[in-house]
Amino acid sequence: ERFTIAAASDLRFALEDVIAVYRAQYPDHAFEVVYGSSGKMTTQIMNGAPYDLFFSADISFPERLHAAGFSATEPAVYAIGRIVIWSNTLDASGLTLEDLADASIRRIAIAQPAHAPYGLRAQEAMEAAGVWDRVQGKLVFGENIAQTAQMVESGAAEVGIIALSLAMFPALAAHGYHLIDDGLHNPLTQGFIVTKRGGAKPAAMNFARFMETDEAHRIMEAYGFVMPR
Amino acid sequence: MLGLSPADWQAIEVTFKLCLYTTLILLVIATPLAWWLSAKRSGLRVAVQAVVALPLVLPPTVLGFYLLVALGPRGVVGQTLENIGLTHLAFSFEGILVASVIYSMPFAVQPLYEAFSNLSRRHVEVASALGANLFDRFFTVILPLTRGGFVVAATLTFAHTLGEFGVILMLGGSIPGETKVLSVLIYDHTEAMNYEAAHRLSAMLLVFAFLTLFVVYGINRRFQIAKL
Amino acid sequence: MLGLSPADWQAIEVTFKLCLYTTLILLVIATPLAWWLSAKRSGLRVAVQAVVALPLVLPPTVLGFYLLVALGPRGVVGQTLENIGLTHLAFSFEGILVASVIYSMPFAVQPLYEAFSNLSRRHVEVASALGANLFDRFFTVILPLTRGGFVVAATLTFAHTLGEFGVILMLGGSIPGETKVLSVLIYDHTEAMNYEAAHRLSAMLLVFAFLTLFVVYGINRRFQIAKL
Amino acid sequence: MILQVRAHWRRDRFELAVEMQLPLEGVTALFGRSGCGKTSLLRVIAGLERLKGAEVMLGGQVWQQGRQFVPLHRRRIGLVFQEHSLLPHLSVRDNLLYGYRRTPLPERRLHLAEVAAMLGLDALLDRGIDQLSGGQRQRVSLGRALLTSPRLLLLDEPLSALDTQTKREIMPFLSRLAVEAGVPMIMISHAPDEVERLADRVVFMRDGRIDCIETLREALARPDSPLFDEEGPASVLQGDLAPPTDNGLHPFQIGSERIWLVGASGRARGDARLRILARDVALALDLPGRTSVLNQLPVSVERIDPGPDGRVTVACRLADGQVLLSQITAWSAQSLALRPGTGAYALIKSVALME
Amino acid sequence: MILQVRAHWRRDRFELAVEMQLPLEGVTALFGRSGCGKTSLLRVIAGLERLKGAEVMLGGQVWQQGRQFVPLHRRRIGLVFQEHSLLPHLSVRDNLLYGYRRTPLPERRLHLAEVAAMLGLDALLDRGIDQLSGGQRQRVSLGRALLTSPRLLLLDEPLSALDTQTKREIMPFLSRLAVEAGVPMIMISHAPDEVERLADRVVFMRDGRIDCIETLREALARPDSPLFDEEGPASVLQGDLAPPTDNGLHPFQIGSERIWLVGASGRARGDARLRILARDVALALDLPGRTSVLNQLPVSVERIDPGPDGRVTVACRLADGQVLLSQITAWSAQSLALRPGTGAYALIKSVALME
Ligand SMILES: Nc1ncnc2c1ncn2[C@@H]1O[C@H](COP(=O)(O)OP(=O)(O)OP(=O)(O)O)[C@@H](O)[C@H]1O
Ligand SMILES: Nc1ncnc2c1ncn2[C@@H]1O[C@H](COP(=O)(O)OP(=O)(O)OP(=O)(O)O)[C@@H](O)[C@H]1O
Ligand SMILES: [Mg+2]
Ligand SMILES: [Mg+2]
Repeated sequence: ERFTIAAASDLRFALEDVIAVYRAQYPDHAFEVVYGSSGKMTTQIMNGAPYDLFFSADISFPERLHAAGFSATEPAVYAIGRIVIWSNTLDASGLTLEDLADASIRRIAIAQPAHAPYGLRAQEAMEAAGVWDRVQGKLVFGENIAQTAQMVESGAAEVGIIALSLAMFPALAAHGYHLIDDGLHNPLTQGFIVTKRGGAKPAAMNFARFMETDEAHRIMEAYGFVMPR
Repeated sequence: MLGLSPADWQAIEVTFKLCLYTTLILLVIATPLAWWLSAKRSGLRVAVQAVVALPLVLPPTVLGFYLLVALGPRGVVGQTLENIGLTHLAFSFEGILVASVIYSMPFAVQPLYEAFSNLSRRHVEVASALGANLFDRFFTVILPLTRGGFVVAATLTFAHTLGEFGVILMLGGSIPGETKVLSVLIYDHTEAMNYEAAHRLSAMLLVFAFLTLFVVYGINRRFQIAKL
Repeated sequence: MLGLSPADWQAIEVTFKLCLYTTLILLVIATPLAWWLSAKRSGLRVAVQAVVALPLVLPPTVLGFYLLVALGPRGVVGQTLENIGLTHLAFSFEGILVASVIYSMPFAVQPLYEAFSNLSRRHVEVASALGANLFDRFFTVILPLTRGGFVVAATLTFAHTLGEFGVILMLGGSIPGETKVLSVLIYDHTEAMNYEAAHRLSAMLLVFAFLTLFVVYGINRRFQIAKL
Repeated sequence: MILQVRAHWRRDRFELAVEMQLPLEGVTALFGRSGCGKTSLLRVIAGLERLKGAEVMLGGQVWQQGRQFVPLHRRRIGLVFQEHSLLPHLSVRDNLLYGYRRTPLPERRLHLAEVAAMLGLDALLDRGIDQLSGGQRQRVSLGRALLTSPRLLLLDEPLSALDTQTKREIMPFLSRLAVEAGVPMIMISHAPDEVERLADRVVFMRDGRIDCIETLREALARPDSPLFDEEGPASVLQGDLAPPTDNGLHPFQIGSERIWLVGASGRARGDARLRILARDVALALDLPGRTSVLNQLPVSVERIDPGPDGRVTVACRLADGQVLLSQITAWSAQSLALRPGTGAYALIKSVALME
Repeated sequence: MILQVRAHWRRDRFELAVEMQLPLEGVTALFGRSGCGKTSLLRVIAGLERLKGAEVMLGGQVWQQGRQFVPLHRRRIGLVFQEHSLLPHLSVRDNLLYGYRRTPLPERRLHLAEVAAMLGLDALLDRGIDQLSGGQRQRVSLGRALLTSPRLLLLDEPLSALDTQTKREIMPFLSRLAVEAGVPMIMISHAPDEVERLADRVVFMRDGRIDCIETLREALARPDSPLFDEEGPASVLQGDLAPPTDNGLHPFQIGSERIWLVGASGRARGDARLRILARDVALALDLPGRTSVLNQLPVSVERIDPGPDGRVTVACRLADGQVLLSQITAWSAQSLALRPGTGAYALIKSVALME
């Protein structure tokens, strides 16, 4: 029986590694992963999307689905995200949030705070660091965290605030990053559910359980996610 | 082949089917519609003409959202379909086909409307006088004389469907082999920073589109109709 | 007013400016281009005609990405601009304007090409014989006789620019007051599941577009040219 | 075959109001000034305008009446439009064959080869229609209509762009088609010579109304006929044509009198019609002496009508009762003291035999 | 003013090869069969076809030579196309005024009111051009060209869709324009009556080549002229027109002889031309007695040419040396024993004064 996983874009690299391990253990389990924005996927699930598991970038979406009766399980936290300052033109490891206000930095890319959890946390962090007002004219907004990274990668924006999981992806890891103190923003609690549809599929439930194993946690941690205790 | 994975080929197949069906269906729908629009001047017809263009002004994902709501299991259309024993249209090939048809409608209707508006009544009268019935007139006179409009309609529709992904992503949910089209695949590749694959597919798409258009436009010009 | 926030109004202003400028610039660019394309049959012209349609076949965000690379500070165009003392085009209104122009080009070029192809040479000759120079002929004969093509070109361009957000999102970075257009705003609202705001803005956009198109199409029909 | 038309049509300031019963044998000319409604009438007959309340009937067949309406493509009408109307996407050949191919096999009377030859289009068959001269295009239009082997031909100035010689090749063909194949024609023409040569009947139109319907004979006999605008009045004489005598001239017998004709070679003998322009007929009280005027018929003056420009038209009765018109100056009429009953000689110089 | 044209143009199977020097005073008719290249020649003169190696010069001015090329819109040519060419987006008035508005004020000789009145378009000015009849459209085309007050008029069958009466209203206007305003015209026409009434000069074309260029006089005097296809040969006599005498007729003095004319009222006296069809001239050896034939001129037979259908054309010399053609049957010529030198009387019935 096939099942489908819907996952937030920031999970892309980490989840691929998890899956590789999972497939090795359960070679007869057939499934696909669809990546997208958490908001879009929530809407889709509410309108009959054939997704069996939903890994959101923010626990509020699974909670909403659960409240509306679309889930088979309680929303569970599977990881906590971190954000970093990243650049591929400057050495970001030496940058701080305060440096972002510097005139030499013309463009800062963050994800759209209105709907992307990573964007909202970036905003909170800059507010806490007291630079939010001073960077207003420099901000450009990506649709999601992956697009934000692309804006920086193209060189059009000097720096960006992106997910640690992305900055650790081999293609981007060549450049340094500055990890933002997680005390400066609310936690990026990432939660998941098994949908109504997935609840009837033992394989889907099995994958959900696999995400709680140490093996999965180790991979997630390698990508900079903090694991829930 | 061409360094493409089976997933790529699957997406190519879906894409090609989608573009082809969309174009064909649109020509079939748009032709009578444009004819009706061009036949007389009336408020109703102008209004319909304006309405046809409306799907264009919404952001594709938003349009996709509304379509999802309408065609999905809880929407008017979807529910009606389910009630009569069919399945709703969200997350299915049929669904993205309907969406593409709606979304590309203005690209088919407008050029055809224009072509029909410019059609000389005399030529149609001549064909009648020579014994051609309505059907015959359409295929032997109206169609050849408005062929340019059909070419514009078909190429714009085809190209636009090829590139569209906002609506499809939302309504289709990028299910491999069903709703995952090439544009969604390329989008995924860029999101995954898998640039090499994205470039390769983009280049292929461009070359394919270029060749198709080159041939279509070339043929269209070769049989240019005498202008007097 | 209308329950809109200042941010909404800002987006409306940017959108309106973008659509207007895109349409105007495209008409100015597409007119000579379409004229040149329609003037003679040659391989080069067919190729150019096909190339014009190509931006359409790429997924908008991907096109946006390529444009971002090209127009940004490290891209060919952006660097050239910086070298001559200007600023690169990424994340600026000028940038999304350029992108819109490129992206909507086929919607302007194709209908105009078709209109020019159907233009009777006789009428242009008549105007010459009556003492009208090239410029004069263009405005008093060619333009009125191909008006339908211009209306199709302008409305498709306008509507398409109104709804486009993939390219703009990527290249523009949705900077309020600069590159944040209405379609991006509506998209943001739906992504944030802020449906009420999305519905209100969508409805407004649809009503506005409908009225505009209704008036334009109505006027176009009122001055329908005699067909003989 | 009778064509019945009743129609009332307001086109802005112009009003067509027609009610007629038209016998259709042979060629009927529709004659009237520019803008008088000839083309409009043809459109009504063809069914290109579906007017409310209009009635069109051909023979026993209803084409339009009340809610009944036979569409043009089932009326089998050969239509030649006044203005160029070739199908631009087809070659000359395909234009010619468009209607032919849609004509049921058994109904095909004319074929491409003969029509193309007759119209001088042989060498042009593979051209596009933008590679034709104006007159060539007109001939293709005509040929295309002929090739549908229609039941009725409606021709809107079909020869206007043609030179005299070409016209003279085509007109006999149309005549023959009307007579031999029995295809009635309604032809609009501004050229009196075409009307006189082809028509059996003339419908005179004025300001959207039918003025009168006359046989050509009647039309020509009427001194004030609009046909005479160009050449003045003429008379048509019926008689018997004999083969040429030794002098190379044909005797044309009218009762006991004889008129000598030139240029009738190749014509069958028998019943024939002569058309004599009134201005070609002089009157003399004495028989002239040695002169080249061969025909000198005794007549009696019947009526003298004043004409334009100081001329009068004298109606003379021949011995066998037919009327011959003569146009002379008022001054001559006066100095010869002509009045009804005067006996005179009609001197006729040139005489044309009607086709 | 001399128009020089040299052009060589291959249009597929058709070849136009023209090299001519054409004196342009008055009206020049371009005459030839359908498809012989008349329209093509006009297009070359107008500069609508920029042929390589072609040369066009008007007066001293170069219009085309080598790389020099004056575009049509600066040539100030009034052009009437063979086929309907009104601008469909403009009303009748705006069509008429399109060229007028682009004519510099001091150059404007004709104005809307007079042209519209002359062409009978007054009531149609506010119409769209799809609300006109065929003839009305043709008149608008002509009017539009006239209103540019051109230096040269090129008319491609400008009267073909018009009825006789309308033509007869327009032709004098064109004549006057050519003579009084000195606007030369080149006119294509298939109607010999138009050519004879309007033209001063005829260019005969055949198969893409100029056959010959003749004055109308020469063209009409030539018995085998293509112009005679319709009416047979004619002669043109020069003389002096006097006001009408008591009998209501105008005396037309040719040397010591006099011809009585009808229908010349309103014409200025003085130099004038008479056109007499050869078939309207009979010959007699004796003066006839009391007859309506007013004109009986003594002539001497000069030459007898055989004509078609058993007729001969007799060239007669009048007392003042001008030549008058007479067409009679060969049999008459024989029975009257006509031969060069024979003295005879030319009996001329009807006589038309040329416009
Ligand atoms: N575009 C073309 N290509 C090739 N041949 C052409 C083209 N246009 C016209 N011709 C040929 O050139 C010849 C001359 O054409 P043109 O129009 O000059 O004739 P015309 O003398 O004006 O005839 P008409 O009296 O019928 O109008 C014709 O035989 C015609 O078939
Ligand atoms: N579409 C129209 N709307 C209004 N009036 C029209 C329309 N078409 C023609 N007319 C008018 O109707 C009258 C008759 O037109 P029609 O074409 O029947 O004339 P016609 O006798 O064929 O003239 P011609 O010999 O000039 O072709 C004309 O006075 C014309 O102005
Ligand atoms: Mg007409
Ligand atoms: Mg011609």
